[in-house]
Amino acid sequence: MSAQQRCSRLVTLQREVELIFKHVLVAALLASTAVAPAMAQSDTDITVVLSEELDLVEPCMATRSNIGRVIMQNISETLTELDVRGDTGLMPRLAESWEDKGDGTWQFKLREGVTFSDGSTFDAADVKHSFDRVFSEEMTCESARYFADTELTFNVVDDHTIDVKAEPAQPILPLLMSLVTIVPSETPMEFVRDPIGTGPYVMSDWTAGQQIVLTRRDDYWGEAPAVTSATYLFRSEPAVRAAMVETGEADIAPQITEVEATNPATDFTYPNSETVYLRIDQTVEPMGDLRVRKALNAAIDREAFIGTVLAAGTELATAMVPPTTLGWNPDLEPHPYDPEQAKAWLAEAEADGVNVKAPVEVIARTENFPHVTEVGEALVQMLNEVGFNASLRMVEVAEHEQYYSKPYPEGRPAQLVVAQHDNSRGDPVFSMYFKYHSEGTQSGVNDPKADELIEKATAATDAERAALWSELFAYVHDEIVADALLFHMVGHSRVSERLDFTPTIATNQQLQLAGIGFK
Amino acid sequence: MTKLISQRAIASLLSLLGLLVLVFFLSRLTGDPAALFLPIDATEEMKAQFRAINGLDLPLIEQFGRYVWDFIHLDFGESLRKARPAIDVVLEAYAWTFPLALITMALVIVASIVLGALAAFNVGGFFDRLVSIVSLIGASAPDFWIAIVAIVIFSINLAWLPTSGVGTPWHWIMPIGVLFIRPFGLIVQVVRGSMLAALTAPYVKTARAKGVRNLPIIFVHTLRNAMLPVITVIGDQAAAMLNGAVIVETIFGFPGIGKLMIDSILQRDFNVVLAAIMVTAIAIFLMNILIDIAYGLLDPRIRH
Amino acid sequence: MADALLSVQNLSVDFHTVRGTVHAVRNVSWSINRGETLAVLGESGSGKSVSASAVMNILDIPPAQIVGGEILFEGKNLLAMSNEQRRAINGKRIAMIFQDPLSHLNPVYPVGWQISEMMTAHGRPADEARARTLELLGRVGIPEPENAVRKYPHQFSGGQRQRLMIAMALALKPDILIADEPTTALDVTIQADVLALLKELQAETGMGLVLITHDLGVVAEIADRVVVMSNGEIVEQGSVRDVYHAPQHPYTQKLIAAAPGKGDIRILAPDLPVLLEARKLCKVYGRFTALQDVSITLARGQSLAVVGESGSGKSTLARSILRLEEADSGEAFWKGQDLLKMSHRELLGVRRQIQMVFQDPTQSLNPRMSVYQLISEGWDIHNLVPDRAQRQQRVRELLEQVGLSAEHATRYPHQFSGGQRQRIAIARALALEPELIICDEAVSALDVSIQAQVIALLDDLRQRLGISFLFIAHDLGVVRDFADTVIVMKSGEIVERGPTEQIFSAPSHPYTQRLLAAALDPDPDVQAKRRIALAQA
Amino acid sequence: MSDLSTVTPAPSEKQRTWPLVSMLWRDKLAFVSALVLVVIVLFAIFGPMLLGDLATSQNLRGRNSPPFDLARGWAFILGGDSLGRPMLARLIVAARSTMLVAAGTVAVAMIVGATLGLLAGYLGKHVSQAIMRLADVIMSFPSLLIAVIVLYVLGPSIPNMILVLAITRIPIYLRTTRAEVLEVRQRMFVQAAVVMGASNGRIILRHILPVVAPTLVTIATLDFAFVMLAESSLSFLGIGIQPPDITWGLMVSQGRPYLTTAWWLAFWPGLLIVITTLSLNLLSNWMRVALDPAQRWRLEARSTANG
Repeated sequence: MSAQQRCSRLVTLQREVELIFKHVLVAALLASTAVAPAMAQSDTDITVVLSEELDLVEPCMATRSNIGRVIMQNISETLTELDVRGDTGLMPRLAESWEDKGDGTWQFKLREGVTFSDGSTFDAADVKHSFDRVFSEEMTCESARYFADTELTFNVVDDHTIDVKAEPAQPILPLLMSLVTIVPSETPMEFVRDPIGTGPYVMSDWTAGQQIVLTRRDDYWGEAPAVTSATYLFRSEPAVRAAMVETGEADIAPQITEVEATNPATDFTYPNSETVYLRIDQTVEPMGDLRVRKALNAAIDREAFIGTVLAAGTELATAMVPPTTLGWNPDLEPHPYDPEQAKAWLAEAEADGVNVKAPVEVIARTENFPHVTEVGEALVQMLNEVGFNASLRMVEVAEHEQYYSKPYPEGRPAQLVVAQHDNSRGDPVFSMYFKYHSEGTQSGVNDPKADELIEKATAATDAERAALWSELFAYVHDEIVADALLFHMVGHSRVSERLDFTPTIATNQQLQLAGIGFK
Repeated sequence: MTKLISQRAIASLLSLLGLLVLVFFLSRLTGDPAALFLPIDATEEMKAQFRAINGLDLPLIEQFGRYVWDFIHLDFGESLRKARPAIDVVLEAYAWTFPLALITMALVIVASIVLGALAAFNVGGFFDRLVSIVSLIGASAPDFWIAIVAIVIFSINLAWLPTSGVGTPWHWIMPIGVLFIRPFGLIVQVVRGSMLAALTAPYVKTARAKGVRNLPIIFVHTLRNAMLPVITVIGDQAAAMLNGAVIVETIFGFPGIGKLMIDSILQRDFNVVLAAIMVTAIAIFLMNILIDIAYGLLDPRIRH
Repeated sequence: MADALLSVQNLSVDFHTVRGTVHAVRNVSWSINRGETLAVLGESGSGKSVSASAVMNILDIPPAQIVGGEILFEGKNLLAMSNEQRRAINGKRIAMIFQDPLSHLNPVYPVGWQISEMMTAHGRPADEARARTLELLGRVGIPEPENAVRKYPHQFSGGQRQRLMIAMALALKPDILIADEPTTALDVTIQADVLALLKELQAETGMGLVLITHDLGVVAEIADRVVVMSNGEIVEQGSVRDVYHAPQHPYTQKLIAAAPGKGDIRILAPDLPVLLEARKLCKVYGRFTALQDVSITLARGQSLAVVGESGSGKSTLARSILRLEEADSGEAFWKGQDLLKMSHRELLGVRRQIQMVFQDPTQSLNPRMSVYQLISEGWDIHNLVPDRAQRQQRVRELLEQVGLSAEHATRYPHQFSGGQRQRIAIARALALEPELIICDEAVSALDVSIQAQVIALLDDLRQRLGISFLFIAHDLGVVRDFADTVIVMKSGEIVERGPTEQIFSAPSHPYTQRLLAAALDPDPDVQAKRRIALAQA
Repeated sequence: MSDLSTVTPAPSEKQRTWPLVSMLWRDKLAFVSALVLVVIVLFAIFGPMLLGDLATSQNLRGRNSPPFDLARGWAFILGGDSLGRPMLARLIVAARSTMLVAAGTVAVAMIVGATLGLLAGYLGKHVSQAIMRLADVIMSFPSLLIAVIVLYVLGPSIPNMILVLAITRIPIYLRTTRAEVLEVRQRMFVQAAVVMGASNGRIILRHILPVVAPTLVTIATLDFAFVMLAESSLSFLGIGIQPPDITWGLMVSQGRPYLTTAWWLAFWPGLLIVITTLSLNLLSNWMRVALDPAQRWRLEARSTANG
């Protein structure tokens, strides 16, 4: 650290200390004057209350859902955009059109007349720079994971045309483009605190710990949205979030709990693209045996959860991805609840020398989703009723990660990890490799046919791709019974009655202010 | 006094170093921050890159050496998650916790001393029992329970107060109110007990023989003598409060050090955890000096 | 009696305890007028303070309860008055001073404030109170009153603190001053000064003085009339001379007979072997020198008294020899071996041979151990008397030896009286069959009648078992009765030493002379003569 | 004041203990507290044995059944929880772990804290300094971090929970014990033991500890309540006791989401915590007075006044 830096650090310290005293003073003053809260807000300003504070407001981290909800398509835009709620599929955003030039190369025609909020003009160089940042060694951008084994080469044809070559060829490259936000080419190779984007809003205030304020831009290229300004607040208690909309302190509270969602006028329930399942690790006895896995699935009374511990509207899952995903297989039926059959399968396996009484740990993460503990407790009871020797283990996030992702701990007993997986990206590729490929980080499967199907589907396009995914879904669900798929979850949001806004499956990943109107 | 303070400073510095070593190594036993910072399907390369950028790939002892070197130069490192200097994050949170703790403790001290002293004078009477039971019930109810019920009553049903946040003085009322209850319940008991003992002291007899009225006997003669154990407990409670009020902060969306601490611990943001602990430890050290000074002011025998 | 300024009439006070009601005082009557001095004489537990506390309204009610009688002040019954009315009398018309001024002064306020408060509490303006405080401090002999008002009680000596209490009590020129054991905790020379001051002030203001005491000497020195109390009742009253010379009640007779300092003086047998020899012991605490070049020699069977006032270093001497504190320099030979250089292991053996009896048996006996455990603990430590039956037998013998009975072995210390407790402490010391017993003010806390018994017991042990004694005391009467050799200490140094006979009859050092002069004699006539002699000198 | 002890007949041991019980009977509040605690202890001992199965039998479709409804049997008098298990049975069964955690924590913290405190108070300055610095470090070590470290490294379980909570409570006992020892070691009977040649160990165990013990017990009583609440807070933060273990603290924190819709889930266990705490405090207040000869008259006096 240089002397100058040290000096500036001291200045910061001094400033912070002053801030502390200022707060004390202000609090004392305010307490004595006791002015009623005056929310100086115009009618088109809204307040959104989120469950957790943002660590970063960094465009290249926009795929992290809490960051994406603020940034994505509000501050920063992407080349393409997936219509998650409708069936339009992939739509143009900053790219007006794209075409497959063959040989793994895609050409994107960029929109003209677009400016960043700092006044600079959007062009192909910005796109290239945005990707350079994603792959930079100097920072860890989340979006890099979508291009894990793919080498991308960018070729700026002209200001508004760019060729992207993927090695090996990436059939869903345009879809992947919906995940990378575009920043100006001046953006440094480090996490920024003042995101510059082409979106309809600009971040006008970020008071750490308290709020983030987005204000509408006048020079946005598209249609001006109705919301002039949005203030984001952070409250981790769902009851408080719900109460805030009720009392008028906030307009939108995404992620309230089913218990709170009681008012039909303001509370919306919608599938949130999260899938809950029991990850089975087939390498540990007794889970290597197909009959045991079948028994496991038959032991669970999935219907009993819905409308009780889990919200009404929750759907039984037959695949890792929600029905809106490419290749989703409508023919699959959830495993029926049949404890007698389950017992029979277990007896059969036991007769063949499988140790079905081996201890099984059901591992769930606290706060993973609402009522996860109750779900865990109920699952354990159901398993034990058919003869498993199961016990529940609730762990915090870091520990859960240990059990969920490879390398798995040595000498572990059979573990069933309760996990929630989110895929609203439209294509199963973001899920299937990780969960079912023998090399997948969270996979408990080691099946050559599954590997082959995944590899083939990943490289395929269009109808063939959809068909292959469908086949894979059926294979893992019915043939190898790779895991115990449980539910497609629903989310609940509370929206003030003054807003014209219906939350959907997309609300989980992004909250486009442009989609909000006033009544 | 100066000698006492300098002795204390040295002792505290030792504890601070011990704390630093302990926290540094123990916290690193608790898993990989990379896995928590990055999404579940991040590649191994990305995790390695994250570790490299944040120096987490170095041998532990070298990491420690670097940390201590920077620490000596008042650099507490960058937050692993927020891409900002950890100390800034911590001090920002402190700017909220400090006034909250200060105001709450001030109210607690005044209320508990007055009520505790009067209860002791009225020992066994109705007022004494009322104070004891009310304070005990308050102090033994889980605080998140009280907080949520308070929101339901005061914000939703009565619509008197905002549910949460920090914008206006109104926002501070419920957090302070909920935070007030437990230390109040405890200190009231200590004041009462200490006053009971002090009221039997011989100098109280002297005062009565002098014809001094009851109120001066309680609040002038006895209270000051009874304050020493009370000050100790106040110190403990204030220290706890400087550590942040996790529950209250979490529920009321109060951006204080407690919430920051639990988040940073759960997310393994080591630098923020360390910085927060150091700042808290220093604040507590300063407060202990204040308490020593208070002892001296209250009791001349300690001063001399 | 009815027209006296203050009269207590047939007062009965009960104390309610879990073990039933204790009649603290029964039918007590006494009265006092301006200018008079009345002594209320009694031993601990006699209820001598209760009536005074009732006058001042400082009895704790409950547990105390006034069950009968009245207290008339200027003809009006105090007990029928409201608290507010009594408050107006307290301090202003009747004031009180207490035995232990350190704990009776508020430790956290400056003394000037506390004295002024006596006046402001009764409505005097603050500036007048301040001026009067300075005047009072000057009058009671506190140096530099302007400085003194800002100081705190702990910054004064014991005698000065009692002067402060007196100044406070006299601030409003009360008609009556009640003094509860005002000089008990003070050294003899200071006691004499304080009593003299009280007398002077009484002469000046013409107040009536009620003096509550256990000390016949104090009564002889200051009182006109005396009321003798025992077990909550007045057993005798009259003029001091009449009561001393012709006590009617057996209790009074016993009390007067027990007063120490009247028996034969012991003479040290010659040519006894030397047991303990301390040479040039020094001990310094910070700036305070507790011991300076102190040398003593103690022979087998000798009883050596160390006399001195508080702070003279006499206890430090004992503690240094016992290695309860480490002396800074010097030597202490026990049978030729230097105690101060011994290792812990060597010391353990010697510890058996030297035992100690402390001042206050209430504190020196572990309250949670039975008498049997207390006495046999030494055997546990030194692995003696392993046989259980034998132990019980020995404990029984020891208890009988000190005048207790065998069934006391299962009881706990709090179940005994002060004198009995000290006997237990002595039995504990004897259990290890020591050759030397160090008594650190071992009888000072006891009532005179008990004191005499314990002294007799110790003397008996010395004669029968040939035990040596190092006897530390401030009470010259007791020393005269018990010791054969006396050492006088002052400020950490020995100022005079010699056979008891010589010290008492022909003291050579001025300090010894002063000590002897200040000691109060229970005989009022003797005391009156001394007073005249002292005034002339 | 005169000392009245010689006037009072020396009572025997029997007389000394019985008045305590009768004194307790006379102070109705303290008596009820004692009774409540006895019942809770009985729950803790026999509850899991008698009601273990009932407390864990789930019924997803009959969840959150409201209290004071006997339709589903007496076990549901206090309502059913979010998995349809009877609240009453669960509360009784949870008494064991709750008491285990609280008592375990207090016991461990007290034993370790008192031992260190005795050593720090009685042994030399260096030992004392080292121990006190250690206490400082523990005190500045955030309990949440301790919880996360222990639970991560050792896993969540009742013994580990006790470990976590005990670590954070040790300094209280340590500091109190040390302060008391510094005072007690100056007392005459300790000096008397030294003169007799007693070893350090003997003095600490036989002479000092028994005197310090009552203070420690008083603190322990109060701490008991604190520990129950701390355990509840950790559960709230997701780093405390976890199912299938069950404590009142966990029940409160699990009932939290339902506070507005099914109040009984969090209310009953919360109430039990309050009642237990209150009883302990009242009893400990009473004990503090009853066991202190200087203050005992207050109780005796009141009892006479009452009858």
